[in-house]
Amino acid sequence: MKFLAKKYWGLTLFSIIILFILILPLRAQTKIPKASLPVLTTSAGQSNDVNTVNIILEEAGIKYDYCDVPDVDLIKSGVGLADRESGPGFHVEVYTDLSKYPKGTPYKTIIFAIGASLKGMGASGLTVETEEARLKRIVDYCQKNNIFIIAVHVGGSALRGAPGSDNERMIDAVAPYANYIIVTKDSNKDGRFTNIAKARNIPLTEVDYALDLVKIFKEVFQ
Amino acid sequence: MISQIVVILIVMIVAYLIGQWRHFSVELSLFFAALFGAIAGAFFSTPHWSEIFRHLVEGSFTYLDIILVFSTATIFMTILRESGGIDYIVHSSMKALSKIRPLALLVLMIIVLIPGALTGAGSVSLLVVGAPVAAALRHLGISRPRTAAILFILAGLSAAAPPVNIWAMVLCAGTAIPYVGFELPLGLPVILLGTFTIFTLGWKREKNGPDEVTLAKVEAFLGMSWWRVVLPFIVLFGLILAYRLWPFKMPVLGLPLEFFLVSIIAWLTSPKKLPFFPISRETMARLLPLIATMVVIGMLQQIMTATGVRGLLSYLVISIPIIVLFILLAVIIPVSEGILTYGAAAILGIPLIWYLDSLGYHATVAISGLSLLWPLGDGLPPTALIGRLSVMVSNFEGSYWSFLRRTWLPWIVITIVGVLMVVFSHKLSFLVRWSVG
Amino acid sequence: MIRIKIVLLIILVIILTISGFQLYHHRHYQIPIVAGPGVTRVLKLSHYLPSLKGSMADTWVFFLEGQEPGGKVLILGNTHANEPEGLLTALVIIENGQVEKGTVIIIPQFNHSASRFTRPGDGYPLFFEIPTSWGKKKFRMGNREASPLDQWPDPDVYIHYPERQLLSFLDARNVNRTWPGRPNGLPMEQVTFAAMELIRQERVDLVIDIHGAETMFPVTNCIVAPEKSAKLATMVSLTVKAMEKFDNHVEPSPPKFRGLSHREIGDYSEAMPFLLEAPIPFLDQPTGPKTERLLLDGRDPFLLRLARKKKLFVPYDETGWPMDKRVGQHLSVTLELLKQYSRRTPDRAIVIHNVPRYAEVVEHGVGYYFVNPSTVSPDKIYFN
Amino acid sequence: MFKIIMAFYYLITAFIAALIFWNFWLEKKKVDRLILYLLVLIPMILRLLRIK
Repeated sequence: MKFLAKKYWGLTLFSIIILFILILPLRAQTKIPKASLPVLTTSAGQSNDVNTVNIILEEAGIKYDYCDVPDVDLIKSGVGLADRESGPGFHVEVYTDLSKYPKGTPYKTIIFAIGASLKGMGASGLTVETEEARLKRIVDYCQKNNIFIIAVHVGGSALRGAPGSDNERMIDAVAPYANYIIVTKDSNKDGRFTNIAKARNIPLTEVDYALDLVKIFKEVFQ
Repeated sequence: MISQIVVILIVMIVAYLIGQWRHFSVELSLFFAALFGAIAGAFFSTPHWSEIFRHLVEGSFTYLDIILVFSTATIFMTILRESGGIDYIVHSSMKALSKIRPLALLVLMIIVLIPGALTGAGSVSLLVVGAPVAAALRHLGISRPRTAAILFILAGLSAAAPPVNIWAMVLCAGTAIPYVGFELPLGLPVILLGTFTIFTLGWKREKNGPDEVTLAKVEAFLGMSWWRVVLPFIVLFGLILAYRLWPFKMPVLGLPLEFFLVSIIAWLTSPKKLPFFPISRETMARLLPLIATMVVIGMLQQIMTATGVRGLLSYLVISIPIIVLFILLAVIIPVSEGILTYGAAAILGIPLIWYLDSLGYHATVAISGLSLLWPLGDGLPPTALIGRLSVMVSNFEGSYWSFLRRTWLPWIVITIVGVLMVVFSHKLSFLVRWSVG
Repeated sequence: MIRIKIVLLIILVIILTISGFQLYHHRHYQIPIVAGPGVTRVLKLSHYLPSLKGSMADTWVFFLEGQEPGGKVLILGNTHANEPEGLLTALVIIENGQVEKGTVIIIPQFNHSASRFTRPGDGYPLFFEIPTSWGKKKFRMGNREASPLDQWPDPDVYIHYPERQLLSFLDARNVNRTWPGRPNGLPMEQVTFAAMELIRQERVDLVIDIHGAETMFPVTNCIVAPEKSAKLATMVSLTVKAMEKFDNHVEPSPPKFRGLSHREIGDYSEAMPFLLEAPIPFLDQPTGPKTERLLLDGRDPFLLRLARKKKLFVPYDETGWPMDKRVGQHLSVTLELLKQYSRRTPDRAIVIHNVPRYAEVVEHGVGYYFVNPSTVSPDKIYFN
Repeated sequence: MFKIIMAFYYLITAFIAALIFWNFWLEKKKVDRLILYLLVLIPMILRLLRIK
């Protein structure tokens, strides 16, 4: 009996550990959803992090279009972004494979890199309020047209702040309406994204480093 | 470590006070503060004993170029005065303008603003045009202490005025932002505050001007003529402007050489033969307190940094909560300038601007606002650089405080404007955009 | 009275002799640089602009060329000679690196004049020493600006060539404001022009300008990159964060701020510029005494208090920001820039071995990587 | 051109230093001023000797 008890004790401990290993990631990680091309990347708050997202997509070998401050009209124009050209405070890059998705093909996915930068918004002639309004218009349009929204926050605590601060307003404008949220651990230290994801039943992936997004994006756009 | 720095700071203050108590000059007392601060520091090996002389000597270089500007500019002005040129200018311009008092005042204000605006040094304004303008103000019936007060405030504003503002430049170089967009945020307040100053202090005619005396003097030098007076100024401003207009064709001459050249021109064109060397020697004797201050302040600054005292002061200012800081700016900025002159811009200004910038304040406007406050400190002891010069060029012989007291109204208005510019820098950022064009 | 004057004059002579000797020693002290096994050629910068020859502004240029052709990188140390992490990083590469493919060009003391000038009014130590296994290696502590002995006078305002932007008069002697320079300009404009000539003639692909920045400066602990370099910089930043666990974010180079290496090199040549910043607490205004120790370990009680009040732009605790950490970051970021660039453009790849990375430098100390000059043949030693 | 201008600066510095020394030598009463003259001479002498 004694022997058995000891054996059970060991077994119990073993199963608890196994369970933990299985559950821990599950607590934050859900199954990675699938999204389709063509994809547009943009910024929510004009921080530098949209460049990070672009580079990660390149690294993952995914072709994308990019505009830092698109409004609904521009998104409506689809792949190629109506051949608009970059200028001061307005940037456009078109990398989508035009042989597969000719100009004008509607986007199926939009990735928002969340993070507020007063300098960035200033350079594009935006304020927190106008940026918020722009995001709301885009999010509404996406929801109506079944465009898959991926919200990314990889700026860590530097791009977080007190409730109601610029960064949090950008998060509120996008994250609750996303179809998928990807954040780094630093960005989600207070569990804010986990809470949003739970409340709205949005799949969420938490990664250690932004570089880990490379394999996630590969999986998302498989 | 912090208590050791406090001990050194106390030693410095005590050394200064003992110097004053023993009736040594301000400069010598400040030198004692530096020397004994270094000795106190050596007990903690900050700096090491063997380095005390090196630190003092190295510090003496901090403002060497400014000392050369002061020296050559003053020699130039002295030669011009001795040749009778200054009396001539005052006499002729007042003859034309004194009937329309506001216009006369405005012209005099602009005359004071220009040299300082071009060189960034209020002292140059005073040294170049201070004496004639002082004479003109007296001619308009303004008392000597008021004349000194007007000159002091205007000279301070001229230093802050664009295109060259040394505080802003030190801050821009230190905080890594370009020296761009300052035209309106600096120029507009300087013009408005300058007008306000000269009208509030100069409106009232306190006594009858000594017209006859001035006139008699001018008549004594019959050989003087317009071209003789104007030629050196044309060359001087011509050289300064030429570098602005053709910066890649003109060699960099620097202000000391430019002033030296025009003093030789002024000497050559003088209607009477002047002894160049004795005049220069006397000028340097008169300038001694000023240039000794610059040397000693450099030493003091070096010792304060080497011992950590400067870091302590900088830390204390940055630690003040932001709202309290805004109120205290009115005191901290002028007082720091009074103690350290331009050094204050680096010590307090650089971390302050980074801090404000990170809170979303507009750096360029905030620097402009601070630049209005710094020159006020040039009237405060222990250094009182511009204040003492103002008293010197206006030949005011009463107590220093009776002169300084008369600046109260513009002083307060300038302070309010400067602080508000910092506080509302973001709202005023359109001034920068309009400046850049 | 005469007696008093003579006594005072004697005191003056004593003060001038003692301090003059110390300052003269500083200006003329020679730092031995050992050309390591990878160095194939050593030139002077005046090779690219002969008017610099014989002046204090001239400086050594080290070439580490690989067997296989490939891309070229130019590494600049001591653009600001009071940010010595740049010099030390450059020396570690010169004394140890071995290039397999492409060319690594290194100018360890880009503003040579500034490295022979002490900063008036700021109370720096004259020298600092890095402990090594064979004793201490002694370096001059320089200044941000070139010495007035080599460039005097300053203009009343510095007008940048060719954009005519107004900059502080001090910046006429700051080689990170005088890019792209001009051949007949002020000596520091000639220095940057010579470097531009090097970049154009040698067809340099990447330029890495290594600096230190105050912890209270928003642009610190980062890679500053203009648009054309931003992607590479971002990839490097992400990689070092994930692989080597240190932060080094990317700051965009402001397009309207002229004269800086990360702006003008990109605009006036084919090369992609990067400016690396590591935190150097020594340069912050609110610090205790400016001692050699503060320079090397970066530990300061005032900064610690300010960090607790969240007034610094980098994480800061009792461990400070030691020199080893700063040099290690610079080395890792530099190596990673070469690696990522080579991966993207294999025909212009630059492959270098035997240069330590962050963790190794932090573990062994930077002095571990300096070669004892007395153990190598004199023709391998260059005095700078 | 640049070298000539720089040479002028050494001349100006020498000129001013000479004036200051002249004053030092003529000063009859105040020890205070004697010390200040010498302090001002420090940077000028070392600059003229091209030490700093």
